[in-house]
Amino acid sequence: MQLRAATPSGTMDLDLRRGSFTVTLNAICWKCSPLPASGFSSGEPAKPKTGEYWKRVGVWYGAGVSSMDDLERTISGLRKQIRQSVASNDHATLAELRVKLRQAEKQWDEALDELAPAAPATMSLLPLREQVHQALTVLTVAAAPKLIAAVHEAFFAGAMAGGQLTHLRRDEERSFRSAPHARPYYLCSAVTADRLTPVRGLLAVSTWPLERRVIGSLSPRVDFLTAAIRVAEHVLRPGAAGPHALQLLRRFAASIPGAWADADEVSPDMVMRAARAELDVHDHSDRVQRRAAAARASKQLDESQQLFGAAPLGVARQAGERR
Amino acid sequence: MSTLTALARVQAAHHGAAQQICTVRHLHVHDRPLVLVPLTLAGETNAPLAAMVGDRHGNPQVLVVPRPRLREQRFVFVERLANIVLSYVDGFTDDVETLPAKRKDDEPRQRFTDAPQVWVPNPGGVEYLRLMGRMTRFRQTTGDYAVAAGVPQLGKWATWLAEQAEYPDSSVLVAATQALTGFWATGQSSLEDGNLAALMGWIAPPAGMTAEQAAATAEDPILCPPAGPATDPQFDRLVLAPALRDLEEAPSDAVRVRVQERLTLALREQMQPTWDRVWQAIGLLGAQQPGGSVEQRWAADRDRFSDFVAYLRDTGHPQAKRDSAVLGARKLHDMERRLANFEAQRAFDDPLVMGEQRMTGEAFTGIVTWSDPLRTVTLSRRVLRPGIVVETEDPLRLVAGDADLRDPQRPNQKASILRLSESAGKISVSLELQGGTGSGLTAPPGSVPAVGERVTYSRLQVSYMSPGQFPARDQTPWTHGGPPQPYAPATSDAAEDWS
Amino acid sequence: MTAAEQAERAVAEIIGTFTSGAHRGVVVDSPPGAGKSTLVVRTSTELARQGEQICVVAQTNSQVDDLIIRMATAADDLRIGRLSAGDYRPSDEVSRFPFVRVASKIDDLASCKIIVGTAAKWVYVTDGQWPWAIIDEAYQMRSDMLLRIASRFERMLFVGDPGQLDPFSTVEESHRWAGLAWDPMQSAVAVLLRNNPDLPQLRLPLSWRLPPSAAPVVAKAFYPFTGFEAATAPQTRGMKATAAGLGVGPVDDVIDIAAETGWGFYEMPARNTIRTDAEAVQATVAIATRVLQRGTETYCEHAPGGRRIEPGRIAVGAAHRDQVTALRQALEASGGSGIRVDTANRLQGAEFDVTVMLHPLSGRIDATAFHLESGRLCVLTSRHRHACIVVGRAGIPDLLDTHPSVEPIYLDAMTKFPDGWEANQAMLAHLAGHRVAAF
Amino acid sequence: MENTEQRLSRLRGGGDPEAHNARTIAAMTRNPGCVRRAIMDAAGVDKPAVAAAVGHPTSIGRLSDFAVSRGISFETRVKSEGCAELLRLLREQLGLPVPQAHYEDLGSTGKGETVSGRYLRSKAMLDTAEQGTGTLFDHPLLRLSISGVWAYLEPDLVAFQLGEKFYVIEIKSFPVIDGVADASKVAASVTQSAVYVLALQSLLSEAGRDPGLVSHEVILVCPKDFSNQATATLVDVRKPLAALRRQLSRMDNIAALLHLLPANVTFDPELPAMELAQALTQASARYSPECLAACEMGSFCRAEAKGSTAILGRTVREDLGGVDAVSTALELATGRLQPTKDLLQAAHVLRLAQRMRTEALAR
Repeated sequence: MQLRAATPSGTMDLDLRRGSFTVTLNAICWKCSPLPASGFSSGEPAKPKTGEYWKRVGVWYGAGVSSMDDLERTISGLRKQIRQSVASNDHATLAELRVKLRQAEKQWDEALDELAPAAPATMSLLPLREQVHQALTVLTVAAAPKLIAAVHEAFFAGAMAGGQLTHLRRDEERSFRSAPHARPYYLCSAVTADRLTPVRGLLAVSTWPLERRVIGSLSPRVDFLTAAIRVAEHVLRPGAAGPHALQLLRRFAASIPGAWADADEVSPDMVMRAARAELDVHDHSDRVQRRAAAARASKQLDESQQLFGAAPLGVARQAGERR
Repeated sequence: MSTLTALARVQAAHHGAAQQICTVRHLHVHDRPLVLVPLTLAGETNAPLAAMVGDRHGNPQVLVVPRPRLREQRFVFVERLANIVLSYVDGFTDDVETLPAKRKDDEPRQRFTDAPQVWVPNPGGVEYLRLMGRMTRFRQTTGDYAVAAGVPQLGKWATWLAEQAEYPDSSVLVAATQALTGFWATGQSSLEDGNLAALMGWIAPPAGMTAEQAAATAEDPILCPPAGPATDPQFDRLVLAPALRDLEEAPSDAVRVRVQERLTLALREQMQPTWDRVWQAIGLLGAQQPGGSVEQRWAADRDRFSDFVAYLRDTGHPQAKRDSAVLGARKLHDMERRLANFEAQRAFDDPLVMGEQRMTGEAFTGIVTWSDPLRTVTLSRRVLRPGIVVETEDPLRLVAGDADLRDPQRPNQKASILRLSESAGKISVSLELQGGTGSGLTAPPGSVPAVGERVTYSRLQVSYMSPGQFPARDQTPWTHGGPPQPYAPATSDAAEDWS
Repeated sequence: MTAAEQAERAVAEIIGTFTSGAHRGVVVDSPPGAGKSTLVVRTSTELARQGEQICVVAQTNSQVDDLIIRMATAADDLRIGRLSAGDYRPSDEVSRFPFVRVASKIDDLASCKIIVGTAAKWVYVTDGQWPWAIIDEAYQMRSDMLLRIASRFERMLFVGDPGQLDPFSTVEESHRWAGLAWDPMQSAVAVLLRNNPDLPQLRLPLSWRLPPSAAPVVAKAFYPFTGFEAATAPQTRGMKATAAGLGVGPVDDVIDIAAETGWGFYEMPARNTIRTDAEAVQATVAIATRVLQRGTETYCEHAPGGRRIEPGRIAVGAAHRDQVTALRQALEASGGSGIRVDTANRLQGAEFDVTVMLHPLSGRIDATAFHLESGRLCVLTSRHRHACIVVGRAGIPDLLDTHPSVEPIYLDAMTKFPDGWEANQAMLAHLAGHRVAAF
Repeated sequence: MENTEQRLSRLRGGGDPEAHNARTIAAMTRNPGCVRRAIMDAAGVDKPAVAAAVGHPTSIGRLSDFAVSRGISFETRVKSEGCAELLRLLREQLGLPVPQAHYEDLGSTGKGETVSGRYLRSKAMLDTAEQGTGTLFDHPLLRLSISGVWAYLEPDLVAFQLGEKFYVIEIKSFPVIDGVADASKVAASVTQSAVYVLALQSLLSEAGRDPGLVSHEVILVCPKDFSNQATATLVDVRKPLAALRRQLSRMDNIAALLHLLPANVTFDPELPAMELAQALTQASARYSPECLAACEMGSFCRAEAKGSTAILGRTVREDLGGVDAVSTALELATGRLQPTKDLLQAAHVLRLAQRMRTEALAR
């Protein structure tokens, strides 16, 4: 979609399909102060090419345009002042300006919301925890939010915002503590083999054997290789080899020796073979370490700790002191 | 750096105004240059954010990448930049002049009567073009990763331009800060001279400001946005990041348009002062008298431009990522010879540059006090070797026996020092001259410096630039890794990430 | 094993490795005065006597002449060819040998067993291949030069001193090729070894030039990884002034210390000066001429009974050309003609009995990479058979200490060790023990 | 009698010293001859606050948020999935054997863990790491003695054991394009790596092991070309390491420098501006324009050095024969000032330069 709009200082070409635009300036009119946001006003000779689009623009500009202009000017001015205060290390003014800026931005957002139609959601309809469970069930090993999201995107409908996963584990822990075993599964932690504390940034499933959730020094690698095999297996299923899935597989293949000749298309069989070959090297030592740690954990930890990890030493002591 | 330039800096600091370090300008200044002021997105590798570009001060094109993290949008930007740059460059391929052949059996040569000249604000702009070239010249216009035809073409030109900028005698790609510091010394350090606004503050302070005030103002990123390609981190945080976020989250095209306009204005504010300063620099330098050899060097630039246009028409392979052994050696050979000639030409054109040679005693200026144009010596036969005596006050460090000295007024005449004698702070240098006097035993009038004439002798000379003997690429010896693989277009290059 | 036997064994091994033909290239590291030229002459004459034709590539015309004279003296039964530019006139010394043939075209030298020429001249030989070549002063040769001539030869023996100055380019600030295995600005040997790391790299273990007082000092500062030793015993070398000093001047004192210990450091009061520091120039010249005036005698393995130092056996060295000119002018004015004065670059490969050197950092505010280059100081402090006297202003250690040492780093670039900074420190630490303070 | 530590504390106006990190320690090697800087760094003075207080606020080290987030995301990528990408690089480029794929996270386990506790844990882990049982160690806590006080370093680095050797891995987000990276950025990161190498050596020697086990080569991991893929390069850090050792040993002699300061001087940022500026001048600075990019006090020192040739750059002063005031240089050049004996030669050169400039510009 291409548009041309006249502005006081020249013309502006819009190419909305490609998301780019060019501004041609007739004369130099640079000022330090923000120029008034302008264009598309009724008298200017704009030549819309798509009627429908132009209607929306017209509505938008007809409605809140003056207040939005004011807001933008305010925001722009505030930002400039903030930069000045930052430059001169004026912390008092800075804090004050930041509050004002946040307010103005909020108003601007609100004004936008009024103007704009709500964005249609293309997210999965399943609750987040179920999506995570789906992905982890594919992988069969503890995984980081990014990987979980990638797996979900590869094999299930819709994208998943990895950032939302950070609170998930805490919610699950709270839920388990208030009513243990009320749910068929919980999303829980992986625990470190040496101190049985939760591993940062990894999610696991409560129904897995403890041994699988204990992370020793070789486990990250072993789990990575296992995950690669599972992903490859999954890609082989009919209809599963979509672009996201192949991309995910390539990511795995790139880091496994012999899994991928760079020039060729990635082959799930080759990935599996290569991953298994490396897995054979590590598997025994890893299993020994995990087993020992799991045995220790089942002796030393209560049920909830087995799922969500022991508190770090220092924290436990502090908690004890408080009591 | 030399004592002459150091003194100029001292004078500039004292008087609060930039001082000339050249009497003439040694750079060719085009009457229709293309100015490019690029901005990039911090944290990414040469990710274009915006650019102001055009061949008229009053008519810049403002290109903005509204979502600079998206690869497609970057290529759209490149395509637009390519349209502007390529049509500018193409504008110089219409008029051709024919020159006699260099060697007997060759065809007469043709070259374009003019060539492009691109100005960027600073060396960062040169690096921007180099990386832009690297990023785009291997792209393919067909296949899975097809890009617009202009993209790889711009890549080759950007690469060519950036490479020319490595040679000090070339004027096809000019960094404004370097062009200015080549002519003026300021009262600040060369590090601070890297800031175009500060530098211009010393050369042409805005009305009502002293040079020092202007230079101080220039360090305030709000009053003087950086000349790029990197943007001010505070601008990133307070203007750019919110705008990009708004674009990302814009619920409709209408909102997007609005935010884009806001973003464009903000970016234009960041580029406009630099745009103006580059044009101002072009004006200031263009107003200076050019040195005698500028035209000749520009002709060499036109030669190279013509050659490159021909190359693009013939094979047009993208330039290699790094030089092969043979290419590297050839380029070093060229660089050294061109540098030597450039230094000699500058000194011959400009008494201040020659002054640097005189300061070190490698050259001297004086008045001819005695001249014998008919002096002969007998080698295998009697030959004409005119003699002169030059009296100088310069701190001469040349000694008797030093030969192959030249006076810029008679470049084909070699002089050697026979004797030196000193009296009353002045040195009398007896010189024997050879060449430039015809073949007979009488020197034509004017071919030998006359008594009272002012002459300058130095070791500098402008010599014929031989291309040098190098092995062919496929004959690269084992000592240097053997012959390299010949170029073949690779999908991996065309598909290369740009993130 | 005597020193001579040790050296002989090393030479035999080198010649054996090279002539075995098993390697396309053999590198020989030769510390200062370790018999590099002798090795070149022996290898070429031995091969020539076996009926082989051998090419020798040197870097300068005087190096070529020097080699030809040595070869012609060692082997008057061999035809030697000198490949030269059209306008080359053989020096009197070269003209003495009727069997040395001078020509500018390689075809005219076809009958010669040994063909010697500068690298710059070999470049113009564009056809043909010769079975054997010796590349002399290979560390001084730039790799682009090697690129241009390497195809002419089947096997090459690279001989040179790794501690000396790197080859030079006028476009030093260009880093276009940094990190490339064939960086044209690097030395021929650096590029050769980078591309062919498995080539044999041998070395000559003994210095015949440097006295026992100097060899360990120079070896530690500039050759920390390989090292070398003096071939002579301490009692073999000695130096004394026949006329006693006046006993009052620091100039005499520093000469006495140098005569006794092999080293002297004439330290002038701290001051920032211009490069051609007149006082330092005067002091340097005064010391050099005073050595002559006092009728200094040296004795060594060649002259156990002692001999008078002639002006030609003394060298005065400095870092910059303008310093050299100032020194030359001052020397002429004080009757020191005949003494060689030159920059470190030009003193490479030369040998003297006594050297007097103006320290590259004397009087400076700042140490640049040029002044810190370890090869520069190495050349200046390793030219002497008996004694080296360094002249400098106080404050150099402080200058080094406050010098910001972090310079840009290019990935995969060929870095040279030892670091100039460390080498300078090591040398200064040694000189501190031989210090005489000027007034 | 006040000891050095007490004096340093009083210098910074009480309170905790500014925490050192590899960047600030590396920065100390930039202008080693500057007394002002040496004292302020040793005392851990809040230099940005002082600079702002005396009217020269600074933006050194301030990065764009875009750059910061890109740096974090690249590092996360390289380290994700048990450092899968890193293992690939190390296997490809250094021949790391496949069985060596261990990963230990030595990062903080929570609020309760003290730094010294973490240090001990890192030490124990690295000490017992025998060949084959440890490969990658993430977030180890190291420490270095800075003028007698422990500075704890929380590097985002991986210590890597290959064969007998430990390597420091530095992950940076500037690109390596066709094998070439920005040389000044490489130098800066490599100097930081040298800090870690030094700290790792000191950890090993504290554990009674040979500090020589730490390689003098560090592994620099950067984005390859224009992509997010990583590439690894070995860089020799012997030179920066030597420089750093030297600077740290100088810092140990800080007591000697402190004696140069009057006893009542402090650099407390809370002092009135005039008083603070006055105090600063008591410690002599060695300004050069390079300071502007390396030291928070740079702008202040430049203003202070106004009128001196130092502000024109180091080489300029050298070319002026060491004359240190702009006015002196000019008066010597024009002959208005009769040179003292030690400036005789410089004056001669300056007069010559003046003559040549006048002559050339008049024509």
